[in-house]
Amino acid sequence: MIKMAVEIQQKKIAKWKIDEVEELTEELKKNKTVIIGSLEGFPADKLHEIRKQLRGKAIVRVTKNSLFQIAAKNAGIDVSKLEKYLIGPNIFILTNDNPFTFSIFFEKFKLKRYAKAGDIAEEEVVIPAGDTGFSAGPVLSTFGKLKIKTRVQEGKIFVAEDTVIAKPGSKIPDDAIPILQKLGIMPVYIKLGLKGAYYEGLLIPSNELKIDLGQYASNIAKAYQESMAVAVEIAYPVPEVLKVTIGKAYRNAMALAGESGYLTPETAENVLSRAMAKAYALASALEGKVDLGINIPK
Amino acid sequence: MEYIYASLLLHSAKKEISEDNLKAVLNAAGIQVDDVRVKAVAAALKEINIEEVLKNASAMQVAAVAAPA
Amino acid sequence: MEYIYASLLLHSAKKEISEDNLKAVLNAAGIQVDDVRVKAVAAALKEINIEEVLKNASAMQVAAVAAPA
Amino acid sequence: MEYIYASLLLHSAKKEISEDNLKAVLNAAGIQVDDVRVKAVAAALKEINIEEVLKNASAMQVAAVAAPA
Amino acid sequence: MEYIYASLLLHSAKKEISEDNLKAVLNAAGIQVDDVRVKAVAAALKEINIEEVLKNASAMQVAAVAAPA
Amino acid sequence: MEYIYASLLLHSAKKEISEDNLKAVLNAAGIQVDDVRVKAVAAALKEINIEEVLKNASAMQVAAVAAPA
Amino acid sequence: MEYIYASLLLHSAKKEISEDNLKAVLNAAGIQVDDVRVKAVAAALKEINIEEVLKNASAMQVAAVAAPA
Repeated sequence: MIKMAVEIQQKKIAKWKIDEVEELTEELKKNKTVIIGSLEGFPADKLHEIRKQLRGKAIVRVTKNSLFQIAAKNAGIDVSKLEKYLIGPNIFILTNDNPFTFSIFFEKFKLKRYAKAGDIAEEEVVIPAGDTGFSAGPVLSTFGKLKIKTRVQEGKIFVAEDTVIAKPGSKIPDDAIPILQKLGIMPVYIKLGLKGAYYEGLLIPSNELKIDLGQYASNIAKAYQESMAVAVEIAYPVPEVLKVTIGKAYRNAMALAGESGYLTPETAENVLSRAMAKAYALASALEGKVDLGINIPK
Repeated sequence: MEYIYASLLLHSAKKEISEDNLKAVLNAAGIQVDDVRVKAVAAALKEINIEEVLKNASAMQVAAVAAPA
Repeated sequence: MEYIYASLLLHSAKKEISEDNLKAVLNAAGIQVDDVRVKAVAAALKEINIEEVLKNASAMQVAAVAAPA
Repeated sequence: MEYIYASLLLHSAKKEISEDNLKAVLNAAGIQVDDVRVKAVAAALKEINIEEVLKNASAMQVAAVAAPA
Repeated sequence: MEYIYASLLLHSAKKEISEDNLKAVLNAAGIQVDDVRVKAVAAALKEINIEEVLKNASAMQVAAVAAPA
Repeated sequence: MEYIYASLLLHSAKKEISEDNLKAVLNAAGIQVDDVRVKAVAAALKEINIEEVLKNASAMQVAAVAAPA
Repeated sequence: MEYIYASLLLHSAKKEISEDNLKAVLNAAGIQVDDVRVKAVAAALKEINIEEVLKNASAMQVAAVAAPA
């Protein structure tokens, strides 16, 4: 049916579009996972970096949403689930691998670019001490506005000391943009924002696609510590556990000796210090009321 | 620690830490199960309040993590 | 934490923390497995050096216990 | 601290911390008793919930242990 | 500490900490039993709530661990 | 904790923590001994320097009490 | 703890912590004296340098009291 329709409209539709849809349809049939990322604000000249990094792992396609939609339909994908993502410039990543492997990859995949007006600093932006390459002139007043200490040496502007011009979360001053460019400082990260993934009929939205590796690591640590705590409690007979259990048993014994006033050379310090703790507590309670003729340590 | 991990898996799934359940989990992980050990762990865990122990362990952990080394 | 305990169980049994192995263990524990979650866990743990995390967790615990000063 | 030890002795023996009892104990330990002090101690302790103070001493020890360096 | 360990052993086995039981345990460990000490321990422990003491000791431990370095 | 208290009892009596000695002590405390567990505990303790562990535990306690300021 | 408070009382009064002195103090407090316990306490204290122990205990205590609990 679709093929017929395409043939009928052949005069209107460019051949490359038909080829592209056909190719994409085949690729979609061969791959279980489609990840859709937004190219909004993503510099076109950095796309090749993504292609390079994913070579052999996934197929990277930048195409019109309308063409993708047709190809997806042809490939038997439930497009209604994806429609909300098919707006604006998109990149489509096709793979048979675990979609989360790619969301982790893109979380780590960071490129840098020059600052543009209105950019917010993600980390401290520093103008380093030294030669700026600028000739002394009107630009000096820009340095002044940014509160960067300078001196002029052999007609060139030198920065006196490393100067932070934007803290994380604050706007990078517009005045600083040409200076940063001249110094070759790219303070802004480019990240590919993932909109969602489609995997065998399941839709994984971006918030679920995002993996917090730190959280996983800390959950593993927590699970391990919980396991140790339980193991110690039941004296699970492996050395690493029994070490802790023995310490606990010993402290239990000392506490018992101390509270019962069971005096032996071994327990004397513990027993007497507990008794003294109580005596001092009582003496403290009497302080200011009775002159005991003693000094209560403070 | 496999037996402990298996026990806590069952605990967090709100399943009984019985010998049979432990064996099923350990087998699924491809572990050659030692009957006596399963018995011992199941019996020992019956005597403690796991929830309590986990609460203490977690209090400990938060503090430790928060400690500025 | 079920998925984490299941992962530690597989790790300590020296089995791969793959989707299939996770599913087998979780199923054996009577847990209704969430396909997407299993995928997420398997992908995330591939990126984590579990042995290292356990070593640190253990050091931290020892330090915490030993270190009240 | 003699007066305090004597008071704690009476308290732990569940005896009244009266002037007479304090004097008897202190005398038995061969201590020259200061009448005014005995009076003052006995009077002051009447106003204090000793059990509470001692419990706090234990709590204090726990707190001390828990106090960040 | 032998007498205390023996007492805790009896306590955790839910047996009475009587002179006879203490003697039996200490003898089994090959310890020459000192009657005076056995009597003293048994008498001293009768006066305290062991469960309470152990609970506090464990709370203190958690607190100690929780104290950031 | 019975097996551990029994082990510490043997240790403080300077007796070997062997399966037989553990059994004797546990039996004397009226505890039904689990052969496999005794074996496991004895084996695990062979790998531990108990003296060292006790020294640390004791140092920790002093440190804990002394530490706050 | 009566026996301990009585001992500390005698010590702070610079009297010998002998069985007789302990008995006298405990009797004065109206306490039914247990000969065996008196013997045990007096014997234990003979074996230790009480001045030294109290100094350590006190240092510990000072630290604890000084703690910003």
